[in-house]
Amino acid sequence: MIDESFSMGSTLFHKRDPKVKLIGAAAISIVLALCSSIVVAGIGVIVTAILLFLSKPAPCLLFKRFLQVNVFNLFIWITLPLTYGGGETMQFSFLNLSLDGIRMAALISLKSNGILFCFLALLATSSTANLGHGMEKLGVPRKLTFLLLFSYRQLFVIHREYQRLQRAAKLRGFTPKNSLHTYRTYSYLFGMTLVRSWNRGERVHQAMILRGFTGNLIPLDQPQPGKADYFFLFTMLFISLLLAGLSLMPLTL
Amino acid sequence: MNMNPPLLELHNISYSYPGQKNPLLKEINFHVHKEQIGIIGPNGSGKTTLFQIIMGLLKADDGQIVLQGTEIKTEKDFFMLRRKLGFLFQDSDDQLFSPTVLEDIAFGPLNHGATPQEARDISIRTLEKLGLKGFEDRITHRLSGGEKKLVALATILSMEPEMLLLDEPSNNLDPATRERLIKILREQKLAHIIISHDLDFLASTCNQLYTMQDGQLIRCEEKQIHNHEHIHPYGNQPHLHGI
Amino acid sequence: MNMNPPLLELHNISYSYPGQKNPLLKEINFHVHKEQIGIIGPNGSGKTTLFQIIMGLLKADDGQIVLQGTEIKTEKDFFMLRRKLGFLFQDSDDQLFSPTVLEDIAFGPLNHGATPQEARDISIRTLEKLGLKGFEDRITHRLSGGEKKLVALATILSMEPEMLLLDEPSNNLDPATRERLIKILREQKLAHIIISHDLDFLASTCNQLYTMQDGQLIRCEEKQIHNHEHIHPYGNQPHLHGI
Amino acid sequence: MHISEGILTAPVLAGGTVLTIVGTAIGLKKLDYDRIMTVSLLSATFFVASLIHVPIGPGSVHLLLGGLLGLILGWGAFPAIVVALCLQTIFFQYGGMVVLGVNGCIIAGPAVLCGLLFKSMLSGSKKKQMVAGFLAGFCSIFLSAILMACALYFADSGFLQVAGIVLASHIPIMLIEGLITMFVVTFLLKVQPEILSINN
Ligand SMILES: Nc1ncnc2c1ncn2[C@@H]1O[C@H](COP(=O)(O)OP(=O)(O)OP(=O)(O)O)[C@@H](O)[C@H]1O
Ligand SMILES: Nc1ncnc2c1ncn2[C@@H]1O[C@H](COP(=O)(O)OP(=O)(O)OP(=O)(O)O)[C@@H](O)[C@H]1O
Ligand SMILES: [Mg+2]
Ligand SMILES: [Mg+2]
Repeated sequence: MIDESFSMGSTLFHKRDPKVKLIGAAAISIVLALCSSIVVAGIGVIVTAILLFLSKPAPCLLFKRFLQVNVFNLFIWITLPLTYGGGETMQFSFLNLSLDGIRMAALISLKSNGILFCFLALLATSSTANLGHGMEKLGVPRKLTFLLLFSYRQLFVIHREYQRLQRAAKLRGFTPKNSLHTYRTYSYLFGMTLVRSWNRGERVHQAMILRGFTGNLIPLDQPQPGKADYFFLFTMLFISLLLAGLSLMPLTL
Repeated sequence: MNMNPPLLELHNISYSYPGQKNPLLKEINFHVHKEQIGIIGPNGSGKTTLFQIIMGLLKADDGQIVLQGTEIKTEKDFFMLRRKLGFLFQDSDDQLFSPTVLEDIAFGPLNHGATPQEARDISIRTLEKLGLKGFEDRITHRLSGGEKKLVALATILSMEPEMLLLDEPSNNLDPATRERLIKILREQKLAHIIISHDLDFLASTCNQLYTMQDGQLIRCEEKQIHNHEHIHPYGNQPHLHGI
Repeated sequence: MNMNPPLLELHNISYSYPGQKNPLLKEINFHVHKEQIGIIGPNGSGKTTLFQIIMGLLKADDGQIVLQGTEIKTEKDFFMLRRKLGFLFQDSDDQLFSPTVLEDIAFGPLNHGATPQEARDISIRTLEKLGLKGFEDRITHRLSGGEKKLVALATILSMEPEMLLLDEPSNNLDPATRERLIKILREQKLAHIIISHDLDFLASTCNQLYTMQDGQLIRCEEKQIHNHEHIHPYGNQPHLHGI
Repeated sequence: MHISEGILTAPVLAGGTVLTIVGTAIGLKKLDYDRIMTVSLLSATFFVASLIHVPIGPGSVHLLLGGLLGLILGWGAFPAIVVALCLQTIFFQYGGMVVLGVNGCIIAGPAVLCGLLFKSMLSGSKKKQMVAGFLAGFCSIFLSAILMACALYFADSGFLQVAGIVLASHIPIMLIEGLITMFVVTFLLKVQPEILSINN
């Protein structure tokens, strides 16, 4: 369920420094998120799809992520043409479709897919551990990045504990329905998970104290970006500037 | 189908975890009528995995599970099977999730259609049977390790199973609770399969022994008595023998 | 104070958890020079509690802890003590909290004033010593149970302790990792105290044995060899003896 | 509950980001290092909640339990939730980097508010405790849904009806979250009240 399979690989994307990738991903996704032209968003999707292709993702996983985002887009396509307020409309048999709504739905679909591709190519190719350290180097407060890294570490332990409790309920004939009993059972399962993670928190804190922790988290040095990383950064920034430039042009769509 | 089919049969059960090269379980064949069976075997040999397959928590790559002459295939079949076979986990903390003992024990009967009053009665009766009278309103999370194990057993017995699968039940029990558990299992007279590293425990609770080795379950023909030497690092203290 | 005080002395340590009637630990006296000590005792007898008191995670109701002739009282004293005594938890998931192995091992040295470069060097050296070369960038939660235990040991050894306190280190280890751990502990030649139910493990790693019983730590005078009979329910299969 | 990337406009994105930065900063300030492990574990637990699907009508929804986190952590819930959202973005590409700010204040804002509002009721009678639990769960989703609808509407007034749909579709979720938070709170009060910093 929780996996990081995209991060295992050895393409040039996997080898890049996480800091460089974070900046690149931020730049490209901000430009894409803010652009209001279908043409620019379309070009953005093509460019990010190329990046994604170069990072060689596993096809079936890729498809799963793609589906997740586009189920939401489907909702947009169903609602916006019917509900979008104002502007011209188009009669389609008995339906009154808003042209602006259709345009908006198309724009959102392109943007969200472009950003997904960029994320998969740039961020999902690093492990969470590396991204956390990258963020810290980029000025995110240390307390926050440690929070991120520690909870990342514990996530799996807690999820496993929850699954074991859930299994116990299943063995005793628990079948989820729409009933108070069901909601109470989920609450108990989650409540017990919470109690166990609380107590584990105490034990792990003791482990930190035993290793001399006195309230000051000292990070290890992280590897410095190399020439290839700077070149990569330059390329990503160039792409985002190009897209930004295009979206400033007076385009009709 | 004959008049008196075995309680549980396994036919050619094979299993490997995703990514494993060699199968962990290789065409296991096995049946239980009303025996009390013990399984020993090295760590990681797949004993727990076998239990999980029987209970339908993992799906065998190959083979059939037959309960009282009926093949168990669908999730609905397993729902019935889980009522008839009670599985005691190695770690009781994974098995107890309700705030109070009574709620935890009543959980199974309620899911199988008992009314709240019936469930309460069954639970109290089960507690009494295990010598845990008065435990109803104790907070499960705060029980001692041995008490947790007995309550976990109660949550299973309250479903009135026809067979028990016990995964290392004597682990981490103090000697008194261990003796109590042996007594309970003997009185219960249910068919059971016990995984344990504790041979003495198995000898007192089982009448058949299997070893799990190289993916196979091998019957040990008969009990043998033999002699050998020990180094006893604490010979001058009262002590229990592993065997 | 004499020329060569014991590494660790306990004087009249007593302890009870809040709300307990009888004290769990009753005036425990104990000292270690450079011995390798094993402690056995029933569940709930207070073995883990004793370790927590030594490490200053719990505060004894009464008594003194003396490290190399100096009484340990303040939190600052305990900070020093924690550097010299390494405590290996029963559950490695409680002990490994950093995302990668290297960070986890470097955590202790960094807190004790090593520069990032020094910490990195010590960590890599420690990993090599434990035969875990190349594990630096592994993600801790993806390690197997045995690997986690060895890495947890590495996080402690990287602090260059003078004594180890190990709480049931051989629990849930597969036989290969267990052997490896025995070998490591023997090579280490550090003073250590090991809590275990696994007598065979204690026999191979310790030269003194204590039992914890009724709140007391009792020395078992010497190793004894004696003979007795067994029921061997699986005598026809290759088998290991508990002892 | 989150808004996907690509829908909102610059002012809304910027506004949300600023609010989230402020909220996180306050939360971090109030969080000392001794509690960082506990908060990390709760943040991870909150993430795990989002993997739990509870049946409702013919379908299912995943839990959020922001109100509960608010009750337990107060302001500390803000960074905890932001971290959990961050992990969701990294693992599942839900939401995204640019909308993280907006999503953060949509979920964490109401969670902290409800936590602070209803906390005092927890030391009351049993009935009061249950009501506090229900309200914390119910109101945090209610406020989150309203914030979400507002964000959509401010981004583009053409989204008015979509915002309405979003709001309406959250009504059953509010009820479920209310019930579950209520049950979890009674569970915690019985089993380990110090988690809610209540000593009995
Ligand atoms: N979810 C899993 N995914 C992959 N491998 C697993 C999984 N669970 C267990 N294994 C592996 O399968 C093997 C058998 O595990 P199992 O728990 O069945 O052994 P066991 O005989 O019960 O051992 P023990 O005596 O230690 O309880 C082990 O090597 C274990 O590492
Ligand atoms: N935080 C606590 N509050 C109250 N009682 C506790 C607490 N921790 C442990 N105990 C109780 O103190 C007793 C001793 O516990 P301890 O963990 O020291 O035993 P142990 O000898 O290590 O046992 P085991 O072999 O099972 O690990 C047990 O009865 C336990 O229930
Ligand atoms: Mg097992
Ligand atoms: Mg212990």
